[in-house]
Amino acid sequence: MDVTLDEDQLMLQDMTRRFLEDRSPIGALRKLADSGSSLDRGIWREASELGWVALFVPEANGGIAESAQGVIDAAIVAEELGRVVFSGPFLSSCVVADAIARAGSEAQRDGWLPGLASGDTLAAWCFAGTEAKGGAEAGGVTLTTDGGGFVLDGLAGYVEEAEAADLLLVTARGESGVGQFLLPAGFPGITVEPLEAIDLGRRLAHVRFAGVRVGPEALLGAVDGAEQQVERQLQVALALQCAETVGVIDRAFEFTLEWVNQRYAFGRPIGSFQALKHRLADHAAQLEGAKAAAAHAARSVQTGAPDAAIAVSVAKSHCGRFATEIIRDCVQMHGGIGVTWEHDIHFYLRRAVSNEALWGSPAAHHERLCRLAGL
Amino acid sequence: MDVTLDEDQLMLQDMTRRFLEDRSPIGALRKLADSGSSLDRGIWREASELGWVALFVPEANGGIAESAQGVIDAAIVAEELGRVVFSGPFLSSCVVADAIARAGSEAQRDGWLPGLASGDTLAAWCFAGTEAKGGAEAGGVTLTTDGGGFVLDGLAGYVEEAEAADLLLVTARGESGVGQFLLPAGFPGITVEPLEAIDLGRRLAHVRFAGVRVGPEALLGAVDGAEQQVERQLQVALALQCAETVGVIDRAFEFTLEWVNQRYAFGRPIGSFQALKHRLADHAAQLEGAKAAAAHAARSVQTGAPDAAIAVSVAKSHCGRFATEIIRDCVQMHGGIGVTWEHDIHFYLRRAVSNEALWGSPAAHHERLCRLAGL
Amino acid sequence: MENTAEAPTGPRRTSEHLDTEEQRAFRLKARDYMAGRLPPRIPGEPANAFEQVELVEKDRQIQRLLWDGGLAGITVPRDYGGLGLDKRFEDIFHEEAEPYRLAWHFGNAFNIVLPVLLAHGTEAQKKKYIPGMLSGAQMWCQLLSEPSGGSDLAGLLTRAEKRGDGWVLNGSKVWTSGGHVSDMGLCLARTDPTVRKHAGLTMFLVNMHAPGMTINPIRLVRGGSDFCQEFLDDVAVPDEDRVGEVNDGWTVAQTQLNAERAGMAKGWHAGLRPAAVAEHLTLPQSYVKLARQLGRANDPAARELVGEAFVIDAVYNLTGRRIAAGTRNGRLPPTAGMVSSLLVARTDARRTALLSALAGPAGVARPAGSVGREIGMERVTTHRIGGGTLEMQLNLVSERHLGLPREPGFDRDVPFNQIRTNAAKG
Amino acid sequence: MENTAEAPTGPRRTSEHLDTEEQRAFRLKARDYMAGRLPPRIPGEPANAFEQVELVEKDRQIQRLLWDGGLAGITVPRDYGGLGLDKRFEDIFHEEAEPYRLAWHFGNAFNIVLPVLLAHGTEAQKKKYIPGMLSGAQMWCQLLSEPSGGSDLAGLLTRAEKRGDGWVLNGSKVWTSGGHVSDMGLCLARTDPTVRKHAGLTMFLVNMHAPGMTINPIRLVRGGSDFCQEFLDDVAVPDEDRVGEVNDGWTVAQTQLNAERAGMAKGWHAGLRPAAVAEHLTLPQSYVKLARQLGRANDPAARELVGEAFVIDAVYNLTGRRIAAGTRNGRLPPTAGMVSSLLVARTDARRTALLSALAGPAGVARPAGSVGREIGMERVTTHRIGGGTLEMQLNLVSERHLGLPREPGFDRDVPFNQIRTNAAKG
Repeated sequence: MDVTLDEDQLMLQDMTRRFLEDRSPIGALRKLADSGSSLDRGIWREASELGWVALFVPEANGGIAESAQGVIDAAIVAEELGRVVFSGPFLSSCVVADAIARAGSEAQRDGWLPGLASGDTLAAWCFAGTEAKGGAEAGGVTLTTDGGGFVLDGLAGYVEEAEAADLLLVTARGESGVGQFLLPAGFPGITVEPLEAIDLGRRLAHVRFAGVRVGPEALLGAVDGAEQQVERQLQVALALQCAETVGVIDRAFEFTLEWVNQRYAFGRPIGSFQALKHRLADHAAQLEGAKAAAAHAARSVQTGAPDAAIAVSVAKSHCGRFATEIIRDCVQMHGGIGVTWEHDIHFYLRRAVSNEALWGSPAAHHERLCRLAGL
Repeated sequence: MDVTLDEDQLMLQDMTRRFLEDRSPIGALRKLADSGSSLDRGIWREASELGWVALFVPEANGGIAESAQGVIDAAIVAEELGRVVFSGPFLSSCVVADAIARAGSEAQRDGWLPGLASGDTLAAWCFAGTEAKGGAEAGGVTLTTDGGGFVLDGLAGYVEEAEAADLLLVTARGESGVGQFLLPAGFPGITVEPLEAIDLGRRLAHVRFAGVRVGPEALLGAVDGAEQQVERQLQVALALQCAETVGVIDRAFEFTLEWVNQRYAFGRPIGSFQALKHRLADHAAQLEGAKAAAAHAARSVQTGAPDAAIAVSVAKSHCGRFATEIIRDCVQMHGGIGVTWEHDIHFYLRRAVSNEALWGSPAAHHERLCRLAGL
Repeated sequence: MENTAEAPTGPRRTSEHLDTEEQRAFRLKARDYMAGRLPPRIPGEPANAFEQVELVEKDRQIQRLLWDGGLAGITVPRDYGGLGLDKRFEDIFHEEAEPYRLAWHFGNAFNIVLPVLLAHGTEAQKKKYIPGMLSGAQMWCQLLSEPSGGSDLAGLLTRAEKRGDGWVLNGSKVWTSGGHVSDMGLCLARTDPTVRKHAGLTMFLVNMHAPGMTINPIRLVRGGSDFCQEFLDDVAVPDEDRVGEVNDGWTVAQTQLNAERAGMAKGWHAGLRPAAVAEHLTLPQSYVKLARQLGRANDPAARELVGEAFVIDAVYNLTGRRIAAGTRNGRLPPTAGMVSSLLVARTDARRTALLSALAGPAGVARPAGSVGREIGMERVTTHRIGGGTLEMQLNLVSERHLGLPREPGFDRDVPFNQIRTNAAKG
Repeated sequence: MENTAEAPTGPRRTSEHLDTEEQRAFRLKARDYMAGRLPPRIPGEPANAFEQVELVEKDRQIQRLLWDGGLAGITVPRDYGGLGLDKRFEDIFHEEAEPYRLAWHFGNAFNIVLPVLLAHGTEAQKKKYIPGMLSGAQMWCQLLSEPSGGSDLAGLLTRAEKRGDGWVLNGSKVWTSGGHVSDMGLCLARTDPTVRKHAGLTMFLVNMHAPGMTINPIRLVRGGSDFCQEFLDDVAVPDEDRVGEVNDGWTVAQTQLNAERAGMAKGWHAGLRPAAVAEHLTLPQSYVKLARQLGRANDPAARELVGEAFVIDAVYNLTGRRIAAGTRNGRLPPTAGMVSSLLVARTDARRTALLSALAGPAGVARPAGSVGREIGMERVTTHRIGGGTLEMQLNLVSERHLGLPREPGFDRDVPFNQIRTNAAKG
C-alpha cells in the first residue's frame, strides 16, 4: 500500500477488496483452472461497473477520468487484483483506454471508449515482439507505407486476452518511426496463436500480421509522434503490473506469516525457529522495497514526473525479482502442503513468475536504465 | 584436500604444512604488512629447497619432475600456501618453470631452470592485458616481426612480483599468431609500474613494453605453436590458484567453526543459533564443491585429460565466487573482532577477493566455457 | 531419486576380467537369462512414477522374471528366498543388467523395508515377507509423515491401541510414495502418549488392503500424483506384525531412515546411477541448444547465464563423485553424504533462476510444442520438501557433519501429551 | 550514520514563508550570527571520524560558537542552558545552517546522552552536565559493548561495587565511538550478579579522565580507528553520578537504545541528511563513469551489472522515504524503521558484489591514483557489525516488526552468575 493515499483512495481500495472477496476470490481462479474454461466476461462487466477502466476514460465517453488520479487509482485496484490473482484483462484495457483517450481522434474515442469503460469491449495490447531478451520495448511488427495506407507484418508477442479481444492496439516500426493502429478483432490478415502459459489466470497469445493492409483512419495519433505514446503505454503497463505484483507478494507473505505462527513442530510454532525468522525478516525488507518502488512508479507516471521512465524500470526489476524469490521461499516454508494443487500458493507463484518475465525481464530493464542514464 | 591422494602425496602435504607453520605462519604476512616490506627472498629460497618449483623441473636441470605428479603435487603445496596466505611467487614460478621445461631450447633450460628450482631466480608471468573483463586469455602485448627479430609493444597486466623478478615470460599477439619470449629483468624498453593491491601478500605490477626489440634466441617455442603452450600455462596457473583458494577458505572456515563453538551469547554458544548453523551448512556444501572442483582441475591438467580446459574454468568460477562469499560471512560471524586489523581473517578475505578477480573473473570463465561448448 | 532412466554415457565398462570361475558362471547365467526376456532400458522412461500404474505393473513382472530365473535377492540369505551371495555378484548382475529396465518401483521394498526386516524382524516375519518382495508379489511403501507435520517425525499422532491380541490403528499418513499401488506398508505409530515423544512409538507392518484403510493420491502442482494420503480408521494389525519391541519404534525408525539415506547415497534405483557417471566433464549441449533457440547465442549477458549453468552442474557432479569416493575410502566422514542433498537444492534453484533469466518471456508461455515454458514451470514446482525439508537437511549437516551444538530442545524430555501439536487446534 | 558531508542536492528549500514574527526574528538572528563565523560545509569532509582529532577540536569550537551566539540547545529547557523553544525553531535553524559545518562529532551527546539525562537524570545531573554539552566543553561517549559480547548487552561483565559512598568500576568496554576524545561516558555496569541478568545492572556517568581508565584506539581493517577499547581498573564514580535506581539500569538502557535508533532514523548528524533527499530518482552518474573508465560501456554483461546497481540504490532510497513518511503519518508501525538497517546491509553487500564483477582485476589492484581497487576494498571492509549486528537486526525485525514468536530464552530467568559467559573460559 502506498502510505500517502488520501481518504478517497483508501475507500477505493476498501471497496475493491470487498468486491473481489465477494465476487472473485482466489477460489474463482481455481474453478477456472480446474474447468479449463477461459475468461469470465460476466465478472469483468460487473467489475467494470465499479469504474476500473473508466478511470482512464473521459466523462464525455462514459468514464470518470476527470475526477480520478488515473494511474495511482488504477494501481490501487491492481494491487487488490494481485491479492486474489484475478483473471481478467485489467492491465491491457487500462493501457488501451488511456492511449485512445490521450491520442485518439473523436471518432476513435466515441467508437471505442464507452465499450471499454463498460467492460463490453475487450482490448488487446500488441506491443512487444517475441525475443527472449525483449518485452521492454515495442517491436515485432513492421510497418510500410502503401499509398495513403499502411501494411503491417510480423509477430506481436505474449498478448493478453488476444483471443477474446474485440479491439487490438498494434504498435509497428517503420522507416519513418513508430506507428500505432486500432484494429477490430478478426481484421483480415491477422491470426491469433494461443500460448500455453504458466499463469493460469492469464490467457496469452502471439498475434501474427501477414500483409495486413490498413487505412489511415486506423492510425492512432501520428506516425512520427508515436514514440512518446508508446513510452507512456509501457509506463502505465509497468506501473500497474508492479502494483499487481505487490498485491501478489503481500497476500502470499501474509498467509505464510499466519501459517508459521500457527504451525507447530518440535513443540514450537515453526515461526519461532531463527532460520525461518531471519529469512522472513529479509523478505519483509524487500517487500517494503517493492511497495516503495511500485508506489513511486505509479505516482511518477501519473504526474508525468521527470523520473517516470526510470521509476517504472526500477520498480519492474525489483518487484519482478523479489516476488519470485519471496514466494518461492513461502512455498518452502509451507512444507509438503505448499507443493500440492490443493493449496492456493502456486497460483500466486505462477503470477509472480509470469509478471517477472512479461513486459521486460529485470535484465531488460537494467539495459533500459543504462540507456536512460546515458550509458 | 583431494580425497584420492596417495601416501607420498599425504606426506608432501604434511611436510609442507609443518614447514609453513614453523617458518611462515600467517603471522609472517602480518609482519610484512605492518612493516610495509616486500618479498622475503630468504624464506622463498628455504621453501624452494623443499622442491616446490622443482616439481616442474627435470632432474637434468636440478629438479624432480620425473618422480613427481607436477600439477597435482603443486596443488597440494598451493592449498597449504592458502591456509597461511603465503607471500611468495609460487604460482608464477611454477608456470614459468613448466613452460621452459616443456618448450624451452636446451640453452633456455640450462640457463633458467636451475635457478628457478633453487629459488635464486624469480620469474614473472606476463600473460594477460589489463581489460576489466579480461584475465582469462593472453593479451595486452603485441608482436611485430622486424628482420630476424621481433618488436614488443603494450601492457601486461597484474603481473605478480614483476619488480623482484629476474626473468619475464612474455606472451604477445602478432598477425601470424601468438609468440612467447623469455627476457631478463631490466631488458631495454621494459618498465614495471607497481600497483596498489588489496592482497597484502602479493605485489602486483603492470609491465609496459615500448618498442622492445628482441632476437630469435629469446623466443620460447615457435611463434605459430604457442597457443597450446599458452593454454597449458593458463591451466596450470588456474589449477594452482584454485587449490590455493581452497586452502584459504578451508582455514578461514575452520577457525570460524572453532569461534562459533566457543563464543557464548545469551548463555549459549553462538554456533547453536539456527540461523548461523544453516548458513554454515550451506557454506560447508559449497566448500565441498570447491574442493571437488579444484581437485578435479589439478588432476585433469596433470593428466592432460580432454576436459582440462573445462575443468579449470569450472573450478575458477566456483572457487572464486564462493571463497569471497563464504569468508565474508565468516567475518560477519566473528562480530566486531572480525573487522579489526588485529584479527587475521582480513588477510584471508583479501586473498580470496584477489584470487576471484585475477586470471579471469567468474564471468570471464563463464564466457570461456561458452566458447569451449561451441556456443 | 532420479526419476528417469538416463542412457549411460561413455563406453560400457565391465569387470569381467576380474571374475573367478564361479563369478563367470553367474555372469553368463545372468546374461543368457535376461537376453530376450527383460524389456530394454528406454531413455527417459520414468523410474519413479507411481501414478503410472501400467509401469508399476511392468516392474512387478520384471521382478517376477528375475525371481523365476534365480536372479532375485542376490545378497539376501537363502533362508529368506535369496541367493546368499556376496556383493561382487550383485555388481556383476548390474553390469549385465545395464541394457535392461529393472524393477525400479521396488525401491522402497529393497532399499528400506528389506534392511529393516533383516535388522529387526522376527524369523517368522522374514520368512513370511521377504520372499514376497523378491518375487515381485508384494509392493511396499513406508507410512511415516503425517499431515500434522513431516519434519518432526517423532511428534507423529497416529495412535496404535492394544485390543485383545492385536492392535488397532487410527490416524492419517501422508507423502506416502506409491501408497495406492502398495500391498504392505511399514508404519510408525504412537503406543504411549504419556511418555516423552521418542519413547512411545512402535513400528508395524500394515496391510494396505485392510478394512479401514483409505488411500487418496495427492495431486501435485508439478502434475502427477505419485504420493498419497492415507486415513487409518480402526485398521487392525496382528501382534505378529509388530517390528521390534513395543515403544521401541524409534530404534527401528533409525534403521529405516539410515537405510533411506544410504539408498539415496548409493543410487536409489539400482543399476541406474553408476552407468550415468562420466569420468570427464562435459558441457551440456542442451544449454547451447536452448541459447540458440532463444536467439541469444551471441549475447554476452546470455552467455554469462549459460556459463554459470555449466559451472553449477559440473560442480554438482564433481562433488557427488568426491563425496562418494571420500566416504568409501574413509577420507571423508559418512556424514559428508548429507551435503549432497543440500547441493541439489541450491543447484536446482539457481539453475531455474538462470534459465528463466535466459528465456525471458519464453519462460512463461509458449506455442504448443516449442521451447521455453517448462523453464518457468520448474520455478513454480521445484522445491525441496520431499525426503526431508531443506531446513531439516540444514540442521542435519550443521549438527552431524559440522558438529555444531544442537538447539536446546523443548519437547524432548516431557511427556508427549504435554507438547503442543497441530492436533491441539480448534 | 553517514560519514561525510554530502553536498545537498537540488535547489535549497526554505519554509521562510511560514514563519511567525517571532520565528522570523529567530531566523534572521541565526542567519546573521552564523555568516562569517561558522566554517563552510565542505563536501566529503568527515562527519564521524573521531581519529581526526583536529576535526573533533573544530567541532568543539563550532559548538562553542553556537552557544555563544545563543543558538545551542534550541529545544532544551532553559533551566539546563537551552533555549526552551519548540521543534519549529530547530527546523528553522537547520535551514539556515545548511551552508555550514555543524558540530557533528557531538552526535553521541545530543542524540543519546541528552535524552537519557532528560528522562532519567536527577535535577542536579541535568544542571551539571547539559550546559557542558551545549557549550561544546564536554564531549560524550557511551560505554556499552564489551569484549565478551556485543549483541547480548544484558550479559555484560563490567562490575560496579559499592565502596563507601561511591562506586568502583572494573572491567572492559569496547566499540566506544570517540572514546579517546571524550570527557564523559554513559556506562552500564553490573551491580548484582546474583539476580537474573536484566535485573542486576546500573547506569553511571563516568569521567573518561578518571584514574584507572585506560583508552586504546582500535585499528580497523578499513583504516582509521574511531572506536576504542577501554580498561576500567578501579575507576571511582561518586553515587551522584548514578543514573536511575540501583539495579534498574536496564530501564535506562532502553531509553538509551531507543534514542540511538531514533537518532539513526531521523539522521544522526543533524542538518546533514534532510537536504540530501531528492524528490525524483536520478541514476548515479558515478556508475556510468566507472563503466566507461573500465572500458565496458558497450558490454551487455557489464550493463546488466550497472543496471542492477541503479535499481538497488533507487529502491533503497525510495524505501527509506516510504518508511519515514509511513511512520510519520501512522500508516506504518514505528517498528518499520528497523527494516531500513536491513536494507542497508543487503544493498551494500550486493553493490560491492556488482561493482567487483564490473571491475574484474581492476577491482583488486590499480596504479596509484586510478580507478578500481577501492571496490575490492569495499568487499573486504563492508560488514554489518556496528550498531547491532545483522543477526540482531534480523531478530528485531522478525520479532518486533513481524510479530514472530521469540525463541525461548535460556538465560533470562536464571541468576546471572549461573549463566555460561565468555569470561568463564580458561
